[in-house]
Amino acid sequence: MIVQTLDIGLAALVLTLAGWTVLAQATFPAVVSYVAYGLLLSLIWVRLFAVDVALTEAAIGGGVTGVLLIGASSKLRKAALSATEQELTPPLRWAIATLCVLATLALATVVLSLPDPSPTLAPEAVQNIAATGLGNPVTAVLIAYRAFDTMLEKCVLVLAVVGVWSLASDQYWGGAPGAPGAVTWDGALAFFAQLLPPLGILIGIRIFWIGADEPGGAFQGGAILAAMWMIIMMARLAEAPAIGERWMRIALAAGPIVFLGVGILGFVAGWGFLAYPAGFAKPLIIFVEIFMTLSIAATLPMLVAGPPIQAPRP
Amino acid sequence: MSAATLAGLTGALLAGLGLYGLIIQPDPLRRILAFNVLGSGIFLLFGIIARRGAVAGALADPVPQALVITGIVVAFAATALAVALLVRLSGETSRVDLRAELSGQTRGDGADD
Amino acid sequence: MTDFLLAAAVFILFTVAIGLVRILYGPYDADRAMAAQLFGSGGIATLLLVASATRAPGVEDVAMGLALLAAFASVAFVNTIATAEHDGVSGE
Amino acid sequence: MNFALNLLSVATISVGSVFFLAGTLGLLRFPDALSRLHTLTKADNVGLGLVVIGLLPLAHGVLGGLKLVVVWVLVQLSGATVAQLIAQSIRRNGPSA
Repeated sequence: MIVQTLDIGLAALVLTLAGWTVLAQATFPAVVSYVAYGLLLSLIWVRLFAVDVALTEAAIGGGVTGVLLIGASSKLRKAALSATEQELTPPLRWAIATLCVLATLALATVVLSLPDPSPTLAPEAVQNIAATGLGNPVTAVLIAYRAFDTMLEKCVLVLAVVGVWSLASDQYWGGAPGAPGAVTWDGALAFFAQLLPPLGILIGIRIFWIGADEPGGAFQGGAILAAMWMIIMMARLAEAPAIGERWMRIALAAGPIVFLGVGILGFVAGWGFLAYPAGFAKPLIIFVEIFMTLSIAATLPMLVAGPPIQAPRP
Repeated sequence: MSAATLAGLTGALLAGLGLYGLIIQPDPLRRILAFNVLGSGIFLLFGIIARRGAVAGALADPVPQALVITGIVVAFAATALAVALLVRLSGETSRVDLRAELSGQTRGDGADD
Repeated sequence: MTDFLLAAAVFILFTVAIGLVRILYGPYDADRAMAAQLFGSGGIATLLLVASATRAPGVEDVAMGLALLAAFASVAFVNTIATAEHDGVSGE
Repeated sequence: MNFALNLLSVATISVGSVFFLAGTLGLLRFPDALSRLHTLTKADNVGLGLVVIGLLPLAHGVLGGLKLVVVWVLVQLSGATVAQLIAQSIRRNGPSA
């Protein structure tokens, strides 16, 4: 009974915040609504008992995306808003609204007519988990059963970084993103940014490590490590590194390359592309995941920092 | 109504709302936000399929969950790239209007996704 | 006990959610950031209560993740003001 | 013993809820930005702290309890920092910032 109140309340709140995000007059309220919306989504994921997803949403939706979007809204505030944009006529607006209502109804019909009992791959995932040496079926899906998806996802992240960097002006290529200097070591923010990372790094590594058996994993742990690097840069305790740095490039590419390398090793050694040998699966998986975690921790802050805006140092 | 069905209907509404914003909002940053709302609605649909597939030993089907985790990561990467494009465009032209630059060329507002 | 925990979760969630109207009506951006901040700690309290009531495993880690990142949106907000100041552009 | 612990949980969580209510009321009703900031960053810390104390007897073992305390410490730290930062920005730029 109370659980239902909670679920209905969560649904109403999440819809309200989504409505504000989409329809608010000004950009900043919309962005703040979206940040609060991300927090609510992770509550809903907990209610669906998808704790791995809730952890991902908490790290990405609330933290990293919030920083990205708030920064963007401030940078774009200075740009003249598109005043020339022609207003949509009311009939057109209604037509669009009708279309969207129809799309919603179609999806709702699908939800209400889902087969019962639902088809599920959970038994297979649970049955075969012993072969991977893992205890968390979600991690097993990500890193073993559907390793190809995860490998490509890491490639997408690297491509996104390349895409962001490619927006740099020619004179800044190889330089650092973000404003230079202004290192202030005092103040509340600097104190916070010195206190938080030790604890955050510990928690990030823990979430990565327990991901083998409990909710957590390479992405969630890496995202928390990434956030710690971001707070250090936001407090100006350290500047963003130049994109030409060799260690930077290696850190970004290490995850997909090691993953692919282990995959090809499997192909050569005869246990199959992106597969793991029986009995030695878990150590190999952990080995791959360590590099993936590092890559994610390097990638996310670079995506948020944007293209370089400083000339490279000679 | 079970929690899963309720979340599914919420997902459907979020998807519709996001789609509406994606079409009617003139400001590209708002379109990026709307696109993310649309995406999270779809993710919730995956979530209820996962929850309905619960069996002994797993509170939810791990396969859709893993797909959603991958999806969240890719959506973030796409958002970051779209934001970077937008900031660069505004830095270059001091405006965030896509149409003026594109008049006479192929109409393409696909920068949001 | 379960019912009490859930009732407390519902109460806290709705209470802090009312504060969210400051996001829409401001009047200042600082108020909007504050509303999100309050919603953050209320949401974490709700999460802990729900986790304890439904015995969903591993939720404490979600709460730790949220708590680690609780300040990020506000820090980004304050940073944008500092940057705007640095460029000689004040807020609205 | 169990009953007494449950009673403690109910009492602290209830009082914690009231602090969240106080923080929200302050955010909604107080006249200027600085007093709004004052109430909310204190009320939510105390509120969450009391909820955490109430949940401690129900925690899964020592590690579960430790995590709850860590959550509270982190929110405390975040709340204090954010209060400082927002207050500074208001003081420098006026509330419109």
